[in-house]
Amino acid sequence: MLQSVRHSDMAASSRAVMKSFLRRCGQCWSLISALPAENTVLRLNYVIPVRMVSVSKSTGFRQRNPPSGQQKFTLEFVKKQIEEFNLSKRHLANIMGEDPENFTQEDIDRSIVYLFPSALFEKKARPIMKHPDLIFPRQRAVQWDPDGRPFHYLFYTGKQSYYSLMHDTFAKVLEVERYQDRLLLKGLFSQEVKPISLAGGRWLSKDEFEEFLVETISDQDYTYFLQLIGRLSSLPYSSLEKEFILSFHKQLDVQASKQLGQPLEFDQDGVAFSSAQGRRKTAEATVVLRDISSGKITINSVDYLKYFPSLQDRLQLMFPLQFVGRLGRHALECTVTGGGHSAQAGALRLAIARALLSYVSESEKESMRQAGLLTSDPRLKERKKPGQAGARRKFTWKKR
Amino acid sequence: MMAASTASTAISSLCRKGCYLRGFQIPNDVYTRVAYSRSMSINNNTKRGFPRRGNTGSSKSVLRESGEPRALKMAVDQDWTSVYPTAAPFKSGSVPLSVRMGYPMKRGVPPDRKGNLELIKIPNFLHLTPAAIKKHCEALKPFCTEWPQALDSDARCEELFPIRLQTRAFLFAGMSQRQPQARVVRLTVKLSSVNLDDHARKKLIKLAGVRYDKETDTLTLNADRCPLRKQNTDYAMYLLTVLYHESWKVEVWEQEKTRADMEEYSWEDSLSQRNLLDSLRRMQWAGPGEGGAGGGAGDRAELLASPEVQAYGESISRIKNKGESEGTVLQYREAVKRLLNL
Amino acid sequence: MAASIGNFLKPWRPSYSAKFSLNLVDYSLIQYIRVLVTRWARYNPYYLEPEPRKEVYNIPETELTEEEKKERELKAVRPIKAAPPALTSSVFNDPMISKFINMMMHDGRKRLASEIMIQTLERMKRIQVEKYHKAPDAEKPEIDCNPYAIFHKALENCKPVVGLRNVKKGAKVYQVPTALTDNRRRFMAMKWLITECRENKHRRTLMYEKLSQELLEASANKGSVVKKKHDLHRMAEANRAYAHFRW
Amino acid sequence: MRIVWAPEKEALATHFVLNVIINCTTIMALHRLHFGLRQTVTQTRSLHGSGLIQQLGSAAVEPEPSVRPKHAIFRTAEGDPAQHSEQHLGQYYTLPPATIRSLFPQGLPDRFQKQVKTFNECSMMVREPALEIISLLKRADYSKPPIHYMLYGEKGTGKSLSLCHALQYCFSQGWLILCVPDAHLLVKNCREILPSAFNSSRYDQPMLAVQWLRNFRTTNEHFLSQIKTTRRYVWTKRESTEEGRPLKEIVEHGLARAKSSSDVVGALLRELRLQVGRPLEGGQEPFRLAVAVDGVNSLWGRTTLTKERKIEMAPEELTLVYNLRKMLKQDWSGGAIITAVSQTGALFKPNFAYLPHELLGEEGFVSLEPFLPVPVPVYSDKEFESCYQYYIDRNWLQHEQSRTEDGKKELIFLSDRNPSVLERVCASL
Repeated sequence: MLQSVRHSDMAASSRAVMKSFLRRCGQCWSLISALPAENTVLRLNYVIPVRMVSVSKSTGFRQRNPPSGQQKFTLEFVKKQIEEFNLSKRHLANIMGEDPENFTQEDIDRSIVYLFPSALFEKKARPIMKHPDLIFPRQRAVQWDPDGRPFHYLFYTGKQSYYSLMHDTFAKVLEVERYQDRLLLKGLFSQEVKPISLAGGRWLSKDEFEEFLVETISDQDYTYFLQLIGRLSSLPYSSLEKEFILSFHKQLDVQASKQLGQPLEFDQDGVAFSSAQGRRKTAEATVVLRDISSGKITINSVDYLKYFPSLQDRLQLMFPLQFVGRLGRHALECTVTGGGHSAQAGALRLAIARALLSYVSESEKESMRQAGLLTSDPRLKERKKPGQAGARRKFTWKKR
Repeated sequence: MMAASTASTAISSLCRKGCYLRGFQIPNDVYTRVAYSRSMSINNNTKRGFPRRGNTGSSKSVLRESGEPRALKMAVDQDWTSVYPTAAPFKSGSVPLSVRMGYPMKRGVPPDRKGNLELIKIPNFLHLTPAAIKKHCEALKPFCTEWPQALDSDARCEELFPIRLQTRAFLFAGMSQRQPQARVVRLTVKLSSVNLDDHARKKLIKLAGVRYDKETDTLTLNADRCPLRKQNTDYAMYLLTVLYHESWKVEVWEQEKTRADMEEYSWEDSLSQRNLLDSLRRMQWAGPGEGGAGGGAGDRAELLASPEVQAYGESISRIKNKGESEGTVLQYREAVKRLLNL
Repeated sequence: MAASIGNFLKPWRPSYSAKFSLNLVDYSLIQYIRVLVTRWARYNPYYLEPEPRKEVYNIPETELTEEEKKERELKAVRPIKAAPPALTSSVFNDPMISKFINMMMHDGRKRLASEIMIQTLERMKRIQVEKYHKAPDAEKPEIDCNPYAIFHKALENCKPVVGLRNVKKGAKVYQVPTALTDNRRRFMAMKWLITECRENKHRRTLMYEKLSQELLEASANKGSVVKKKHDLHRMAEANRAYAHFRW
Repeated sequence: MRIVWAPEKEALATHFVLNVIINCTTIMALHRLHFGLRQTVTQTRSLHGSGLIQQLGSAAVEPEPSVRPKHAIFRTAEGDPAQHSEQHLGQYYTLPPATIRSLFPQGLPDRFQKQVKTFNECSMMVREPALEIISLLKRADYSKPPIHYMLYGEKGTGKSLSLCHALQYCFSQGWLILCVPDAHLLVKNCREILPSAFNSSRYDQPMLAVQWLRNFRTTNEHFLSQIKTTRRYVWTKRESTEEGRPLKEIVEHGLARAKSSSDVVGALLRELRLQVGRPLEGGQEPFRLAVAVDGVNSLWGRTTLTKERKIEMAPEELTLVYNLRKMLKQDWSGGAIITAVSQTGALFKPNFAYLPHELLGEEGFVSLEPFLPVPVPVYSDKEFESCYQYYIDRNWLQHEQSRTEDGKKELIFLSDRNPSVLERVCASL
């Protein structure tokens, strides 16, 4: 009855490849990104009581002006596309003079970039060659029988999968509550039982949720769903429905593991150094951090005391070094361009913090991140708007 | 309706000449179809002729079915270089790749290669695959000569060919193959490799101005005035020649050169030297038993010859010529210390 | 297009659906976040505030309360905002002082404002240290020379306990005494200090001179700002009868 | 009026008179506030520089010496600069108030002056440049022309204070002190400029000259009566000074007649130049002369003063500058010239210029040659430590954290061991 478009053979190709390429054709990305890193099997436990895939329209005929919105493709058509893809993969390998048996998706991407160099800014608009499964979106099958009667009782709500999901969720809420009541009656209810911990994760975003339902829903509907699932998960015995809840919840990556410093380098004197860049507003900074205890700090080959007469800027410069307790242990050679004095100090701060990563331990890296030293400040001057005196300021009001 | 269709042939021919008829109200579909069919009949003398009239509203296509694309018949191990032997635009029929291009609208699919203009617009390297390059190289090999024995190192190359011309070639994924920057020619030459005497060298540096880099001793001439690279190259060489000959000339006004016009500060006969000698004499005169007289020419030479004074002069000219820095001032300090016996 | 995790870590690009693509562990936040979206917000709601103090990270896990543990866990997975330029881990960093500087600032001229603050502190210290050195030994311990202590004490002395709020009841506006939040109390004290120095100032006195004088007086529980506070208290006392209009 | 020692370091454009008024109001405000300080205040209002110092001095005498811990490593009891040697390096010594009163009647550098007032004592650090000059002065041969020592260093490294230290040595040796505390003031913001009566191509600055003469008289009281004039000076048609009169007379004349005060300065300098190193009348020993000019670079270059029709004045057109330049020529013997070049207060000089040649310019450099440049560096580690201890001892570092190791490290970073920056950073802690 239910079909998933996901093919297990896709799992064979490496996850990294898929990620990079899924970014391009974003339709399916959410589904795959939901997968935890260790297994590539689809994790959504809940299945929607709706038929998927294969549509009545023929694709052999092409309309002059295809209707905006989603195109429909038959199963046969997709199958044919897959065949064609497999063939053209061998062709491509032949063209590039490589072994067709071990020609991976990575090789394909590389070859396509080589053969069809496109300078388009929008990466999604550049030439691609992918497995059709990754290109053609998951879609919904016919929802009614030959007599024209719908399969599902919620068909006429217009959002059958959404409402059936809401029904199910609420049923689960009731079930858990009933279970709790039973325990209470028996006196077995224990206060120690905690609802499942959802810290460090997030619910499916609206787009992902729609992708999952294969329906478009309103913002309001999405909010209702979040409220309902939140209610379910906040019940003490919510662990009864752990699988169900977690299928709508995504664990975020631990940010700490992402802070990687460059490995230390050594110059001809055997002095360790590391270098890094940083930017803030329009200022760009480069820093070379040397491991010399009696080192000078120069910015654009000027002493930092001269370059930053303002105390606040010097404090900014000091921040990362002081934070990891390495004041006076390094020589810094900085170059910075653009921006004002404060932005330059900010850019330098970021660059120094990044360069310091090579010297500090993992836990220090994490505390540096939590101190906001490793985040590039994305704030910019707000643009002036037409019809206004400034970004927010309006012209003086004059009656006439 | 009928009137319109009878008049349509005449109108269509008019329209194709670019005339614009305002008075006539013609149903759009009729007009387009007529114009279309006419062009067909001109292009290929087929027996089909005009499509039946009055068959409005039918969706029957008049498009000729194109044949089977060539790509379908291609073998997987074919010789690709014979399919795309030279640079040619992308042809969907002869490229057996299921490549797609275009922005996927609203959860859509990027358009495939058939009739995809975007793929034709961008440049392609179908003719320059690694295999093809290898083949070209093989073919060219018999025609190559040996590398000259004398040019075994970079230094040797530089010595024998001191003039270096730099140009840039652009690979550009745009509508036009032309790149205005491609015509620019940069000529660099080390002044030490040009045959110049001291005067000529100084003059050439003055003439060249910012084009001469003191640090690397190179003269850089940028030529970008002419529309073609060849012309620019010629102009750069011409400039170098003119500069060379001009700097060898000695004009009359060059005799009027004064101290202030000097390229370099020289301590000899400068105000500073006179000051120093004055104060040294005063010192000697004041000092006990070092001979009171002084002021004679011999005395001057003697003073100047002493190593302290020499060092002092050197340190002064270092400050003036190399620019003042912590180091040069400290050297000056040492020189003064020695001079004054401190 | 579906949002990826990567998108949540990128700078915030407000869009129609973006305000709903939130990671809401606490779903009651939704209402709040809907109004939070401004046109130029650069951080999405995932970002947490940075914590520059070094010693916070050195506290061992065992000494933390339940909430702090939770916060620590949350911080490990959430992205963190970049520390603003006025924030450092310096041991001399004083949030109250920087707040005061920001309140004193006009037209974004922060350097000027912080210079005034520095001069104020310096002047207070000069006056006190001079007094200290001139005083006989017995009196010395009583003189407080620390300008920061003086500042904090002065601020504490200037904070009102109760405030007044206008309540409209039957076409009449009553001034109803209400309890104030800490934030509000701090705000009023700072505002009073600043306006007092700005407005009731001799033409040729500089801001820092007046401010240091005012702070020194306030720290001794004297001066016009403290008087202002007492006035407010008296008003509240007088309007005690209206206290029930609070609700 | 008084010459404030480089008030320009605080506010470049502060008008002279306005400056005094502000001082006055500040003092009034203070007066209202602290009754305990009333005594000081009432006397400071006299606005004579010497008065201010006097008061400070008298205040400083009272309490201190007994309290001071003897073992303090950052202090030395050795008050005589002649006895200072390597072992005193980085230590603070205390100047007696009487010396300050007579040696620096015009006041010390502004921030230092404030510090003296706050700490209720005048302590200076013994530093390398001053020590070097002192040791050279000790060894010098005074029968030869004077040696020119020029202090140079980056902003705020303590050139002026090193100059003061060296000057104090000369003073303690009984030299005649000819000190120009801030030469920059001569070439800018001068209120009264008159064409000279003596030479029509020059211009007089009567106010500055009177001011300088008064200070000079305070410093060299006893010399003035000993030295006699060598020729007759005619000031105006009616007034003149005969040959063989004590110098005091012409100084008094300059103070009384502001108009001819600039010429008096010229005459005074001439007399000193001629008589230095020669035995005085009455068989006394020849006196030694110390010429000290802070901000010597402003004697060359450009000025902001204008002649009629807004033509810029050259420095040599000013009588005072003209005479001072003569003094800096090494054509006399029996003394020393100690100068400092400084960017602070200088006109039309790039912000970070500090080396002699770039500050003096070509012309100035050539006319001062040969001089001995004496670099004034930032604090060394030892000096920093000593300064830090001194501040703590004087209760100057009040922030709890500033006394910790972390706080010290931060202070080192923020100030980069630059004395002036360190003082400013510490001021608010």
